[in-house]
Amino acid sequence: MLQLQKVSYAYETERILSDLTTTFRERTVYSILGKSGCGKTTLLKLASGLLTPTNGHIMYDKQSLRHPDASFSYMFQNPNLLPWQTVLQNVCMPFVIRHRKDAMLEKRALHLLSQMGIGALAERYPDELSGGQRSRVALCRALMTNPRVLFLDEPFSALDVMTKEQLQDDLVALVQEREMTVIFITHDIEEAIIIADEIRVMEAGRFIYEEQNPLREQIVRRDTEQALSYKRLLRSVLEGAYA
Amino acid sequence: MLQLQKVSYAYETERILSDLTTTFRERTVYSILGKSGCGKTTLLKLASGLLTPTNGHIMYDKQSLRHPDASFSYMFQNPNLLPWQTVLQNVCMPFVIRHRKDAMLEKRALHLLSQMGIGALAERYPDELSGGQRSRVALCRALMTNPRVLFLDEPFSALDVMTKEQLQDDLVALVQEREMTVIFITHDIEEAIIIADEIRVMEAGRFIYEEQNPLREQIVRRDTEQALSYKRLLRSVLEGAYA
Amino acid sequence: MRKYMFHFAFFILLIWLWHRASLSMSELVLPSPLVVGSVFVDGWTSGYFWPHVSRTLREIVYGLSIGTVFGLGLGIMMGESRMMRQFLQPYIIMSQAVPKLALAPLFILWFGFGMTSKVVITALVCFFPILENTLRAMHQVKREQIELFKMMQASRFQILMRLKIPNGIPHIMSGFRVSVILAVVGAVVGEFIGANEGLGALIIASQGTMNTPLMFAVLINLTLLGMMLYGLVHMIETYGLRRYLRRE
Amino acid sequence: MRKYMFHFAFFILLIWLWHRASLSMSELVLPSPLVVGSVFVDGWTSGYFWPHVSRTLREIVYGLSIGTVFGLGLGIMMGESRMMRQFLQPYIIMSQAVPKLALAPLFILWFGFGMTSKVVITALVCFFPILENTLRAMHQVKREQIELFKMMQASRFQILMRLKIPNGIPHIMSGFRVSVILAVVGAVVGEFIGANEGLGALIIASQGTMNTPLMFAVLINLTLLGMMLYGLVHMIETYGLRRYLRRE
Amino acid sequence: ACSQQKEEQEVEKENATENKQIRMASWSQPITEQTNILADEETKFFKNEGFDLEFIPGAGGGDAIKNILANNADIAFTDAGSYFNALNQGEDLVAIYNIYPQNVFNVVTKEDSGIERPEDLKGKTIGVYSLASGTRENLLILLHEAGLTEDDVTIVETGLLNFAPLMQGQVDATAATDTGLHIGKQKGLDDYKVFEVKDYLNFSSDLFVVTREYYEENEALLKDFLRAYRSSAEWMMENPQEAAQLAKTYAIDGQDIEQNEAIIDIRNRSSQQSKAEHPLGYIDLEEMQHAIDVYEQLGLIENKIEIEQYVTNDLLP
Ligand SMILES: Nc1ncnc2c1ncn2[C@@H]1O[C@H](COP(=O)(O)OP(=O)(O)OP(=O)(O)O)[C@@H](O)[C@H]1O
Ligand SMILES: Nc1ncnc2c1ncn2[C@@H]1O[C@H](COP(=O)(O)OP(=O)(O)OP(=O)(O)O)[C@@H](O)[C@H]1O
Ligand SMILES: Cc1ncc(C[n+]2csc(CCO)c2C)c(N)n1
Ligand SMILES: [Mg+2]
Ligand SMILES: [Mg+2]
Repeated sequence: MLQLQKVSYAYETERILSDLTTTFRERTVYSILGKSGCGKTTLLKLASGLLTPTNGHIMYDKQSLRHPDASFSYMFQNPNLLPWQTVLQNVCMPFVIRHRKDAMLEKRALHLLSQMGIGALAERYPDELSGGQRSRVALCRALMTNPRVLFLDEPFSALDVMTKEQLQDDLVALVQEREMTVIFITHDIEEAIIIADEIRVMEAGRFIYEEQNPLREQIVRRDTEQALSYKRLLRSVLEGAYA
Repeated sequence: MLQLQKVSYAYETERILSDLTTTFRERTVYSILGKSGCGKTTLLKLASGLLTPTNGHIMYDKQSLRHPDASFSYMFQNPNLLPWQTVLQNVCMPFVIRHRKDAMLEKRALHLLSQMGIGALAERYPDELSGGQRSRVALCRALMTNPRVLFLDEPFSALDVMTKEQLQDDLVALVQEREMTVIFITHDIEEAIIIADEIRVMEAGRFIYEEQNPLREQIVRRDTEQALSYKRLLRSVLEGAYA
Repeated sequence: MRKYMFHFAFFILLIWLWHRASLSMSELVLPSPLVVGSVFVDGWTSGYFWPHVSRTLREIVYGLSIGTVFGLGLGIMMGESRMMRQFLQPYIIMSQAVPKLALAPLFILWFGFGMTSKVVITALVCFFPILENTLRAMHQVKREQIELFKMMQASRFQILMRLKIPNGIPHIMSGFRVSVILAVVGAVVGEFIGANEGLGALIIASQGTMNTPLMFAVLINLTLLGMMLYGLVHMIETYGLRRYLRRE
Repeated sequence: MRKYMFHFAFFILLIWLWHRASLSMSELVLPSPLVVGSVFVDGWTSGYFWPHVSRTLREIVYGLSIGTVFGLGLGIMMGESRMMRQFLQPYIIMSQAVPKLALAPLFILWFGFGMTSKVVITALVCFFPILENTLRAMHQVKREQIELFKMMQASRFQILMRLKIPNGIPHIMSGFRVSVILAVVGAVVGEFIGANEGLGALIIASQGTMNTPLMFAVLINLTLLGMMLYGLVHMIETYGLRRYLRRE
Repeated sequence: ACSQQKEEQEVEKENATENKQIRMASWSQPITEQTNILADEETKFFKNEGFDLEFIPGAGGGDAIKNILANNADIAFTDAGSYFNALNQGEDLVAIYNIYPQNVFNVVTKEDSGIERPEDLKGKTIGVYSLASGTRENLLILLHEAGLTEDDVTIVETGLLNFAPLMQGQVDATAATDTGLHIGKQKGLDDYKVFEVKDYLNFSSDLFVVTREYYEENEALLKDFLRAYRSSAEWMMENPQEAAQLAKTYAIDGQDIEQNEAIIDIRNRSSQQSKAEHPLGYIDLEEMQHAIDVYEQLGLIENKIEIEQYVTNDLLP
């Protein structure tokens, strides 16, 4: 569905991706692991149409992708909230922009916020939130639109274990219900395994590992031998990348 | 050494801490765990003198603490770099401010940056860095000054496993060598165990768990039974907090 | 409270210094504050000032409104398009660097003797700070915020209205504050040229008869007018625009 | 390239329109661009303009320098202290709302009829946008950045110099751009009051002899002066201050 | 002892004559019609009397008077209207020299306007340079002499280019000065008709005015000054061409020598006395009293002023 064909990208001087060719399939959850600075965010912005490749093409449903598609939703690595809007206004923003603000909207937004444990903060401004609260608002905003492809750049990294696990479960449920494609950047191997259908490891702008995920959450969280050994495998892949 | 005496704090309307009394001892590393939004950052800013308690006192070496002490160093939850300064300039900033910029300084800064794997980025501006690179620059800046008390607010949350582990080890070594007090906020139970002498769990502005750390890194990273069971213990404490 | 006492005391001191200075000088050059004060009070109680103040105030309001619309409009256009910027800049600098006083006959020719020419001059004088600040404010948006809006399928116009302008409000308002005061100057300069009503006309008339106390009373009116308008902008900012001053 | 062609074509069109308009009008009101052009060229080749341009330019440079120092200084002081802000504001508004033209003999009394009085007027006219923008820029710093500096034991002065000012440069520069152009107007207005030399004096003289072509040629000189100074500021910004335009 | 004292006085006088500073505040910038003052570097009329003459420019006759009152200057080159206004405000000023005894103001209409006499101005629109200028005051004088008042006409401010609206038909008449009219003619004004205000009320256009205080303390110096001025005025009358040449260098508006000559010629004529028996600079008291009375009748000033108290011809050389 979403195809990168020989995509290269360079920031001014530095080349980040070169000749990357890969496909993201429909109704699949991808976890992307990789060393800090290897190009994950850059890849996500390219795949979502926010950046234009210096070379190569990106195809979405057989069409060349030039701008972010309306069926996309993206959560940035830093929360990127509008400081002059309340939490609720921030979350409703995608609908305001698309002129699809209806009566139900605020209710739905409040429901989503409560689900993430920040329902009480709807009328606060972003500068009155803690770090983890901000990132949850950003996640809410990304989830509001029922996207077909959801791009998430380290959505849970500022959250405590309990909140994180709950949101991971919520996300898994949501994805199954709505049949989205999710491209999910994380530094947490366990998280990657819990969420993904397919796990990819990036190094220096290439994927050095792309495999189906053999396990899923129930198994992983119980720290079974299976889970531990798969985690060790991924670690060694990452270590290899690191060496 | 650093004592909070019946400290309360409220942002405009909302009361975050009430009557918190606790002590941070010399040459000790504290890990603070806690649910997102429970008041960890607020506590750190109070303890470092950045915020003034609405009630109660903070004593540092028997003196009332009114401003951040010169022997403190603080790494913020978001990198908080100056966009108009290069990485190197950002890192050297504490010395520029204290008029102690000397010839060796840049060398030392470059060494520290290299140690964190971002030595090549010294002349870049913050907007040309990835998320994890920015947080490492902020960490460098905090470490430059040889502080007696180091406040770290989720320093490694934006980093990949490998980099994180390396920096954890570096931090442990540094702390042992320099005999600092470190107050370290994290969401990663494993990380807390690896780094801390004492582990504290916060809930609704109080510590519900304050204990010596029975384990240290060597044991934890190998996922020994000991480690797993201690992690489970901490989890259940956190879960209790969550319930 | 003590603070206000201090301000007041300083004000009194200044008045006293003015009084002292006026003693050693002709009333034609520097009239005493007592004389000026009594002319000021007389002017208001007799109703002499009112039509002039009202006229000037109307010119300011109209001129400032037009100037704001143009300043914002052109500032946005020039902020959005490099081409527009390069294209319009020389003409805008011309409109500012050329003293309006010198073009009086042309203004009268084009806009008549009435209020229009004064309004046009006021607008011309006051649109530039808004333009300049708006233009720059357009460029002060973070890259990722633009990306956010692109992701939300925002049109260029929406990015403008929902991101660039709200984000630039503190910057734009600085320009507006300057413009409010320039509008006062603009209206008065406009009235220098050919008016029989308005505070500017009153200044000219007072100069013609060398009635310096009257001129000073008019200047006090102008200062009060400026302070009133500035205070109004301050109120708009504190009550209407406070949220835009928040930083994340 | 094509873009410049378009600009140029538009410019030519404007000149042509001006020419057309001038045909149906007395040279007294609107002289033809051809006449104005030849006066302009003559004025420069004969050296007639040079002393006037040079004089006005010097007034602008001195006035702008002083205005910048005061604008920055007061802007910083008022930005840092609410008390200062409340205290100085009325006087500053007064200094702006009062037309300088009305106070000629006082200016001469205090500063002589030479260049000083013009420099003072220029400074007075142009310091306000810098002040206003600096004042607001002081408040545009993120709370955590201040906290960072407090942690680094920065003094208030250091927070100013190392944080607030660098952070506010885009904002402050908007004010400076406005001020540069106002300085041109200020110098000319200063010369209106009574000067033997300078472009403003030349405008008055050209009006006295109803030499409208000369006046227009002077206005062209003023426009060019304004564009030159504005371009200079632009260069300073692009080459010297680019880093301050970066956002994290 | 006596002779020594006298010697000291002599020395003092010597010193005084060596660098006599005098500051003259003008109603205008240094313009062509004042070349006799401006070109002193060449002509040296003031230099030779030991004067270091400083020219202080102004924007109107009011500025000139304010500048002497503020002690920015010693002597004012100002118009009679401003002088009257200052007296009306209670200032104690002394007029010591009649620079232009002739009224230089006029009212100009188009030939085909149907306005044959000032009386015909009734109901018409008339342009003045500024509501604060002598053009307005003198227009009112003309109307007054014709039995009209301000309310019988519409007065509009047209700025310095007052002939343009006349030529374009926006006004029926415009109030101007003689030099203004000359330039207007140069700029294409034709088929016009002039009412010279001096034909109805002739009085001084410009005077040298000083404060009484300065007058009492510097009589001798002022005498010297007036002598120098009169010589320079005579020189300009005798050498209009040379003056026109010099204007190019010394006057801010003197680029066009031919025009300079015409302007200087006009000013030379207005410097002349109407009555041959009066020397240059002589102020006709009766004429002045009449003028100021008209000002009062017109409501231009409120107080009755005995001009005799404020005018002296004693300093004339
Ligand atoms: N300026 C403010 N005004 C009002 N409430 C605030 C403000 N700043 C923070 N809070 C609230 O105070 C509580 C504690 O915030 P704090 O930043 O200390 O949380 P935290 O424990 O660091 O959370 P996280 O792990 O998400 O960073 C939060 O619930 C937050 O919403
Ligand atoms: N504007 C820029 N100019 C130059 N280099 C850049 C720029 N932005 C990013 N880079 C570089 O590109 C590389 C990839 O950045 P990217 O943000 O994609 O990394 P990442 O994999 O998301 O890292 P992290 O896990 O730390 O977020 C990094 O080395 C970074 O330094
Ligand atoms: C020959 C001569 N021509 C014009 C004026 C100018 N003028 C005449 S009346 C007046 C009003 C005062 O502001 C002014 C400026 C003059 N003085 N002398
Ligand atoms: Mg990233
Ligand atoms: Mg926090």
